[in-house]
Amino acid sequence: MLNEFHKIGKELFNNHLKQWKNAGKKVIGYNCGHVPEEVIASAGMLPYRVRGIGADSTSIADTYFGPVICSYPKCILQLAGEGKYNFLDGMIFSPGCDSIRRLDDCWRKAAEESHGVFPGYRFYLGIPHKVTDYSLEWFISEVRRFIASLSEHFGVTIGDKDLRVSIKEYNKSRTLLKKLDELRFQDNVPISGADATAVIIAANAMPRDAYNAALEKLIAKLKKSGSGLNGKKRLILGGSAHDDSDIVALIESSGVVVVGDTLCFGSRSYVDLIEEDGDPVTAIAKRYLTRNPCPRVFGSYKERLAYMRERVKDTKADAVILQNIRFCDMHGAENSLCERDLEAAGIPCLKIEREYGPMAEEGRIKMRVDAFVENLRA
Amino acid sequence: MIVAGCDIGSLTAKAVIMNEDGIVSQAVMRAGARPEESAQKIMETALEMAGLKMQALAYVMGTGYGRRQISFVQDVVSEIVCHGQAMHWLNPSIRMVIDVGGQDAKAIRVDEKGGVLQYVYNDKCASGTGRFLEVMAEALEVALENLGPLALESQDPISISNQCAVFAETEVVSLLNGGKAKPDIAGGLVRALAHRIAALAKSIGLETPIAMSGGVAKNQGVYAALEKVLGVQFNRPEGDPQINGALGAALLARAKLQRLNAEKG
Amino acid sequence: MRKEYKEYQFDKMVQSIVHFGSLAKDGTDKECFGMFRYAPHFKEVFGTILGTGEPGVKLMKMVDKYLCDVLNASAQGKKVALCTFNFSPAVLKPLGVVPLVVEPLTTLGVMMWLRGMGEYLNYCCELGFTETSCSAQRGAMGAYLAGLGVKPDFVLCNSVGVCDTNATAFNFAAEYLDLPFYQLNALPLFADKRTIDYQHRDFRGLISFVEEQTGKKLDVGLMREVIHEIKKQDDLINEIQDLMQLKPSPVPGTYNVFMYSVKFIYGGYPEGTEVLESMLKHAKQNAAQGRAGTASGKEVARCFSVYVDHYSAQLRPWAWFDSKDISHVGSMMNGFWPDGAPVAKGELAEGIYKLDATNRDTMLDSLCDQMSRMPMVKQIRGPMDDPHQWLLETRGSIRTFKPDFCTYTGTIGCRNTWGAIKVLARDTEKMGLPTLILFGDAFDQRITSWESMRERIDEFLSIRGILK
Amino acid sequence: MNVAGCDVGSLTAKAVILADRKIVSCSIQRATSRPEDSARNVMEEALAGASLSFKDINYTVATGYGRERIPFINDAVSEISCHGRGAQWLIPGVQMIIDIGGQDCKAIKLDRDGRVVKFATNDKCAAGTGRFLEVMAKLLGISLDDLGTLSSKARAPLDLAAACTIWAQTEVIHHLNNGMGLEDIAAGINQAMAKRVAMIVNGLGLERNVCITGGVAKNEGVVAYLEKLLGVKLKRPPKVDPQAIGALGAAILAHERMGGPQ
Ligand SMILES: Nc1ncnc2c1ncn2[C@@H]1O[C@H](COP(=O)(O)OP(=O)(O)O)[C@@H](O)[C@H]1O
Ligand SMILES: Nc1ncnc2c1ncn2[C@@H]1O[C@H](COP(=O)(O)OP(=O)(O)O)[C@@H](O)[C@H]1O
Ligand code: SF4
Ligand code: SF4
Ligand code: SF4
Repeated sequence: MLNEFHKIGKELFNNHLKQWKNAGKKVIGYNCGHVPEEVIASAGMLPYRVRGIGADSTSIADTYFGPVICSYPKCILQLAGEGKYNFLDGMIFSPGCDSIRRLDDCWRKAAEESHGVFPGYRFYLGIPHKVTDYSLEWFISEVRRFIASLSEHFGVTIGDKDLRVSIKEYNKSRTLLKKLDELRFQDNVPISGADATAVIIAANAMPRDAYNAALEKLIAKLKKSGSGLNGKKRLILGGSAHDDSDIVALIESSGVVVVGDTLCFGSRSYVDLIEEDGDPVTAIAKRYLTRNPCPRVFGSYKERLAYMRERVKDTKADAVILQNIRFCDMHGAENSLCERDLEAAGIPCLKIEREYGPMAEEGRIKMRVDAFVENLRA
Repeated sequence: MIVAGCDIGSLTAKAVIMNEDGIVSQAVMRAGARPEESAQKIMETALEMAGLKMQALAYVMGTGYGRRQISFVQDVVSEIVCHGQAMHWLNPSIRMVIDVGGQDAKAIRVDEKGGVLQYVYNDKCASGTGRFLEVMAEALEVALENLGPLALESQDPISISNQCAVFAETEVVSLLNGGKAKPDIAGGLVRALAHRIAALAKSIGLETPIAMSGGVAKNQGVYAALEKVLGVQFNRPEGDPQINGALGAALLARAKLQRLNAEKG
Repeated sequence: MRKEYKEYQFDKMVQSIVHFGSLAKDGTDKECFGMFRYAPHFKEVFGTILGTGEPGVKLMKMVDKYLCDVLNASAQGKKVALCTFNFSPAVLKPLGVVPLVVEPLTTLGVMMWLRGMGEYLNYCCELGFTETSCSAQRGAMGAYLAGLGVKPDFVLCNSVGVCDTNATAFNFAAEYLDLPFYQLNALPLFADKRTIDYQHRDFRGLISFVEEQTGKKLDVGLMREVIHEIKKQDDLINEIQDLMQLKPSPVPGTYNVFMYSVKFIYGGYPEGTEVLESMLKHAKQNAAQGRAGTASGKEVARCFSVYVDHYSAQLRPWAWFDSKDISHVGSMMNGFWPDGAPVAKGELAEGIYKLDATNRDTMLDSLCDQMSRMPMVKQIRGPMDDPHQWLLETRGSIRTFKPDFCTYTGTIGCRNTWGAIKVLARDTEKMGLPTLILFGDAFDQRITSWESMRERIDEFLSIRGILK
Repeated sequence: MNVAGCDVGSLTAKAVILADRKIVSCSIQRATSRPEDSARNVMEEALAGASLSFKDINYTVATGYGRERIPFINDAVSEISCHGRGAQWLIPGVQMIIDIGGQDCKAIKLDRDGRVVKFATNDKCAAGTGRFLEVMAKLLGISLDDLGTLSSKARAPLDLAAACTIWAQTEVIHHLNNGMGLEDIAAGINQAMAKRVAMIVNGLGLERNVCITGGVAKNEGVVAYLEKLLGVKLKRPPKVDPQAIGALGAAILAHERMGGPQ
């Protein structure tokens, strides 16, 4: 069962997507955790967060991106350029950070020059960098603009009722993932961090009903299983975009268990539910703008620190690994602040800079984690 | 009329002596830290091979990184221009030249006269250069000459993710430690290099017929990988591709001298 | 940071050097250039700036005055705001606040000091900045994080939404120094109504924030004065940019730097206007004689920088272009977008702001519109081919100023432009403009020295047939 | 009781043999591509130096990059812990270790018992490593030893970015080709290295009692400049080669595992 989740996370065009497409339905890609999946889902299409797994070079990406760009969007562009994202019917971009927002410019240019293709539909969704009453107002109108554009292009209608249905569905996933979290909070953790990562990542690439069903089954099974990873040091992960269960496995190979995270691919995507009553667009906008503590929202470091500390407390973590992808200044600088404050509170931290997933240098990461873990035990 | 081209690169020094009919002699050697000394030495070697003295040279054109330090040249010119000229002389149909030397890689688009239309260097923080292969050959404990043939043996090249020569070396060492086969690592290295060069070529628009010059053009593994990545056949003009810079300089020297002579009388 | 560095107040040191430079021309030329012998490190910068005559002297005096304002602020009971370079200082005057603008201070440091800003840059990394973050911010910021300068009272940021690494630096500084922080947020869209409303409200938020910090109200009378002054300055800049379109361009290349220096530190203050007036006067004289703005009066080619210019290396790039008779016809740092700006034609016509001094509200809106059209804030906020964005503005500038080639320099932190420059360069090349991407760092000489940059430019100019 | 510590680094392999807490042999070799071979070779040399053989060794601890692949060992410990242990043994009361090896540079903070409190490594870029110096020395056509000594003669050291070997290399070639003196370039290289290391050290928080280990500790130029930058005198470990501190620490751990007296 866990294998199934791992497989989904490692294959771009997985069986679920193939079936979905064979049924004549559409898949819409998006580039950032601030893009509301519910809107896409309510149009009867499958939201799919693009990733860079499996890229084994960045030669196409380097033709368009400059040299000092995060390897995460580079890997995505590489795959796109190789035609691996040809199954997408649309692509939603948002200015998550400077590296990822230029994926839009570069991908379109690459497609123009015949590297891979660009999906037939594109929408650029603005997202304010601050949380105020007027920024929420703006974002609500932006989500409405998105809905209008999607409806117009694909000739569908997205009513409040449709939105409410998908809010419920996605909230259900969130609730289930929170249940999974609770299992990971236990002293006797029934699931490794690598497996949990695979489960969480699969949410980005599966139809909701199938995912919810599989997740329910898994949770039931985990609840029953008596075995667990007792007595290991418990770690949580924070920092840059991270969607690679292999790296978690690498960390765990040093004899620890990863019990949680504060990542956008991870807990940040499910800890807050969307309000189910009231105007659905407002509810969606509220959740995505105000309830996603990402360093791109400047001036709110203290909230993120609070979230991190809460996670540490809930998961009973012994230590925190703060990682950032090279050239990711936002997470890089913030990890330093976070390290300062967590250590002052007596929580050991390891800060590492690395490349994105397939580009990561495993030996170097392992060496650092090993030494860090030896000290935790000492 | 005897002229010469002298190319002081980052790793090697090259000289070519020409007369009206073609190449009289050519030489390649490892460059020392002092460009002026390397220049002197390589020129003397080439002259000796041709049985000539420095005085016999009517015009010498310098090129390469160290061109400004050569004492005996009449003029200097960028190696980009030289590669265009040399390739035109070798095969006038060529429209794109990929020059991969020790320190940098360039893609050059040329017109029907060998004139440069557009060119691009490798990005700074990247290792699409010959130096990268040298460091890696050392890590693999194989001779530089054998790296290419070794790579060609590979059935399943390993992906080498690190672009930094120094870190890639660690990676290679750990791959070896992990018991991976040398040909597959070599294949991976060569492919990594090919990918970087391909990016370069594409960034100014791939053109054919295409050819390679510079020392790395001696590595058959790179050719094979590049052809695969770019999906085109490379033209392989005869002769040593490493001397193309010097050859181009010599051709330009010859042209310059002819022009000067024509002006005089 | 080394001990020696910790013994000096950074800003005081910069000020005293600038002060010395600004006095140099008070004597005769002979005395002035004779004096340079005793200041070998500053010779080139001062030579280049003062070599432009009266405008250069005025600029030096202006910078000196500005630095004194900063140093004396607290003695005069004024609050100091740590600001991003693209934060128009105009609004701070009626609020009684002195802007401490990081980037120009870094620029002064890298221009004047033999060793550039290396120690300060590294200090930021010691505190936790990534080594690949913007060097323009890491520079002077290092000094302030180390407490080697005046103490800012709060932080104002105008780069949110346009440059992450910049905003991150200010966010970090606010957190690290425990200072109140206000950010103006640029959204990816530019001209639609709800975005303009958003910006207007965001701007009013700024006013209340500053009022709260200072305990004083915005002075509407002063605001009116500032608006009139901006108008005056804008007219001057428009006229200078009009002249820049002439072939040959009668405007010396260094004037580009002068122009945005004025805008960044004294936009809306009479101190800046004086410099612009002097520049216009001189450019007009050149134009009347049909001379180019270069020292020789000749122009063989025109260069446009699609992003920032190159500051490190003691202003040598400008001197070098000048010596080659190449006119520098601007960079993106000169896109200010006042009403009547020569670039604002055709598809770019709507990009301008208007100044309306009718009442408090119209004035606030005017200042806000000006703020959201500061260089970079306007052009880099959205996809490059969106209306009013980078590609279109570059195209407009090329049409207006008719360069023969383009160059790109950024910092290793400019992900916003490094992410798209190769794409942009393809388009400018398609327009027939040779475009050179320089792998250097405008504020950190150590990345690529000016000498190797120069070699690349030289090679480019000859191979691409720009200089025959 | 005889114990051994074996450190197989990226560039060199080191072995130290202790007999009843005394160093009886120490050996350093260039590493081969197979860590098991490097380990065996260096151990054999060290054993020969002490006129011992493998069976005389009661316990072996391995460390370094290749540690897990060495067959004849009893335990493997990370090099950071080993360096801590080794340095503390040689210099009691040492609070911080700066170790600059071939592929890595680390700053390690110790508590009074020689336990690692915190460490920082150079994970960003190759430019803070011994390999950087080797590449540069090769480029200049001088030996590693000369690189260290030449720099004291510099008059106007080149200012190099401490950020990258590849970038720095281009710069060095450029300046060589423009006739800059070798000593100024050498000094520039050493300084770039020292600056980078200082950044890592300061980031972690400098201590008073600091010791320097690893192969680069043998480069006087780097050490002198680093002392200047940090404003402290760096202690060199007495008795053994600074390159072998990791192996020494491993041997001490082996001794402790055998229940030997502290
Ligand atoms: N016999 C060979 N086989 C394979 N590669 C070679 C051979 N000789 C040289 N090379 C490659 O060529 C590079 C040097 O290229 P060259 O064009 O001479 O450099 P430069 O002009 O910069 O000095 C070396 O780094 C090496 O990778
Ligand atoms: N005699 C020497 N003088 C100066 N530097 C040296 C000397 N010997 C070794 N080094 C430096 O030490 C580095 C190797 O350090 P070492 O600690 O053995 O690395 P590792 O543990 O990673 O194998 C080399 O890269 C070199 O720069
Ligand atoms: S990891 Fe950082 S730089 Fe990379 S896409 Fe995410 S936020 Fe941007
Ligand atoms: S755009 Fe570039 S130079 Fe400007 S603040 Fe951002 S990183 Fe710095
Ligand atoms: S290529 Fe250069 S910048 Fe990149 S990691 Fe290597 S040494 Fe550093």
